[in-house]
Amino acid sequence: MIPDLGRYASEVLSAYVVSLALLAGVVAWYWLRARAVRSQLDQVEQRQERTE
Amino acid sequence: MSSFWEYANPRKFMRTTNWLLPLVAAASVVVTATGLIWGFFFTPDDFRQGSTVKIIFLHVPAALMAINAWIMMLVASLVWVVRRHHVSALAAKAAAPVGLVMTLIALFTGAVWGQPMWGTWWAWDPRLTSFLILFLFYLGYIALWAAIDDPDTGADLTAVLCLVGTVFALLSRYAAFFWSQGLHQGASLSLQPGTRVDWAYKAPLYVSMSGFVLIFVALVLAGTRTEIRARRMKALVARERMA
Amino acid sequence: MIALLIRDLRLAIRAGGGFGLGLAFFLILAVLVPLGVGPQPAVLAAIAPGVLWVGALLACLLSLDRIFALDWEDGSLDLLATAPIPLEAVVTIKALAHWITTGLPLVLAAPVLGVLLNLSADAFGWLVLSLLVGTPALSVIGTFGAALTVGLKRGGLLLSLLVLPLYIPTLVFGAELVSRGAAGLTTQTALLLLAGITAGAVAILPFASAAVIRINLR
Amino acid sequence: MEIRVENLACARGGVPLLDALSLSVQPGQALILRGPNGCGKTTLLRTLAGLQPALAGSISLPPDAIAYAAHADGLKSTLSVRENLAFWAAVYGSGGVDAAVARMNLSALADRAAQNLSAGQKRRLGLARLLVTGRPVWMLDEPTVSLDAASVALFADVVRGHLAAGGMALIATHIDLGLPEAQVLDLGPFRARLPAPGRGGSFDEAFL
Repeated sequence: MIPDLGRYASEVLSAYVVSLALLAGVVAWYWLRARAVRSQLDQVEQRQERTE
Repeated sequence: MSSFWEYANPRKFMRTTNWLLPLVAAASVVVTATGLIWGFFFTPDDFRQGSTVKIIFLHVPAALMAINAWIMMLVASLVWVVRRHHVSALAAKAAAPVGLVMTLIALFTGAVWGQPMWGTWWAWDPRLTSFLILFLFYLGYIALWAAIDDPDTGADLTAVLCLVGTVFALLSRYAAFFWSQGLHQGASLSLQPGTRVDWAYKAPLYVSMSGFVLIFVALVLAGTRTEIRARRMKALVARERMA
Repeated sequence: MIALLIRDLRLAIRAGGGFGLGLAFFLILAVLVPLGVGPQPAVLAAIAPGVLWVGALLACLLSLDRIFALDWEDGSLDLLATAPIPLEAVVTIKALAHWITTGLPLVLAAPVLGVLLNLSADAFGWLVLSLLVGTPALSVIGTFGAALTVGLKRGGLLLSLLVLPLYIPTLVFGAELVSRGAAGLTTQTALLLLAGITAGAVAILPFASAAVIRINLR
Repeated sequence: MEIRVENLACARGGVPLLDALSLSVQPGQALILRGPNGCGKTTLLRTLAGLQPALAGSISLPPDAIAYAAHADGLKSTLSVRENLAFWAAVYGSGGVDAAVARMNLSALADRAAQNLSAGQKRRLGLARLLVTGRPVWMLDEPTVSLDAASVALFADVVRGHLAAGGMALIATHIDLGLPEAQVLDLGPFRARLPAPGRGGSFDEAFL
């Protein structure tokens, strides 16, 4: 199924692999940060509710 | 439809993006996947470049997104400076990392694509050099945000940096072209989008371009939501200390 | 306003570090490069314009964070902001003082170091001209960077990260002017572009720097 | 030629400190701002001096009338007393360096570099700067910190002279200045109450 990439197979494949890895990396970074900030915020909000 | 300035209030922005973000995220995955798969598997090899032509489906969208991300940050900074529109300042901050990564992708795929023709992994081609310079601008912008603790001062300073940086980024791009006259190489292999590329390639190219745009929008929306939550937490803690 | 310039120059002289720092760095660089690259005259002659320009640029960069940091610490920046002279003028004077204490000495020292780097004979005129036209831009852009990072803790590193990309156009046109002058090619376009950037920077950047100082004083 | 402030609100670092503050000072009067540390005395002075935008309210001041003196004296340590004052005289376009030096009895130290002065002498040099500016409105932030009793009396005397000449003074301090005729304004009642969540206005409220 993989098309015959001829001479530059390694170049084309490396371009795709690295690019997709970078994309996955940045998505993961956003996701992790979102989760971390959300949990901190929930923590602060609960603390505030208890003290009010 | 409520005017754009309604979204100055983060609360409304959060409510709207609650349903909008999953939609855009899903769409971005689908569209990008179709674009790349179509481009990678179902396009014929170019008679001259062979299979390396398949790299344009990554390079061109990423290159466009790298530039458009900075333009979006510029507009968001202007909106912040003029109208003190909190969400746009935070959106600019959220857009920077995506722009940085898009520039990285454009750089790597550009170098790899030119490699067979230039014979080296990195050639100081003016286009690639201007992306390298754009990468430095992104780095400076993100570093400035990180260095300032007061969020509003940070928003103001980064907005000014973005405005001034844009002028110098354009100058640097022109300087890179002026500087590279020595290294002349064929214009046939043009990294610019939309040159004499026949339809078999244009279709998947446009699809992956829109896919990349959707990825950018999704990440910016997610990032802005996180920034709003971080700001809210900082405000709550400040209020707690004040009480 | 002249009083501010005189005061800054007097401070630079009294502090002693002002003049020497940039020059010493420039000299050291001009000595290190041949040691690193090797003594072949042909190689040195080829890279001399670039090395001299990068050296001048980095020498400027070194003394940038002192432009506002001293006034920020002893509180005179607040007092200057409430003084009758506009902040834009204060920033321009600061850039001018930086240029006189750092930029000008580089211009004068460059030919001497050009000899060290085996710069070709007819490039010396172009070297001095390009530095004379280019270094004011380095000072004004540097002042903008210094204003951005004035209140920050470890602002020095951030300052160079912010300022170096802004230096690229001046560096490219400046070094290009010298190397074209050395090779006897037409130098007019490079000179005009270099001068254009300097003129634009000197005219517009003080307003951005003043705005940034106001934000930082808040 | 008077200072009038209506319904002023100001914040520090996005957190509102003072709210609905009104005051007015006539020529020849001094106003002492009192209040616990961190209640916004400095923030209020900086807002009136124009270093900081107010959140709300109006400030009407005679133009080009303000001489602001902060905690830090803004003295250049390598310059001598006379050079420091000469610089500020040139900036404000007024003379009277020797008169100021004499008034704050720094004549003996006129040519000594500022770094060799004691804290009290430096503070007196900072106040001498005010005399040199020739500005009618003085805005002073903790002027008598690190001054001994004699110098405080001298300072009070200088301020009295300034007021007699039709000048005005706004002084933020929690130390007694020995200026019985000055009005006192306690900033306590103007403390900004905790902003109700969701109310627009200053920066942080938008996120509460």
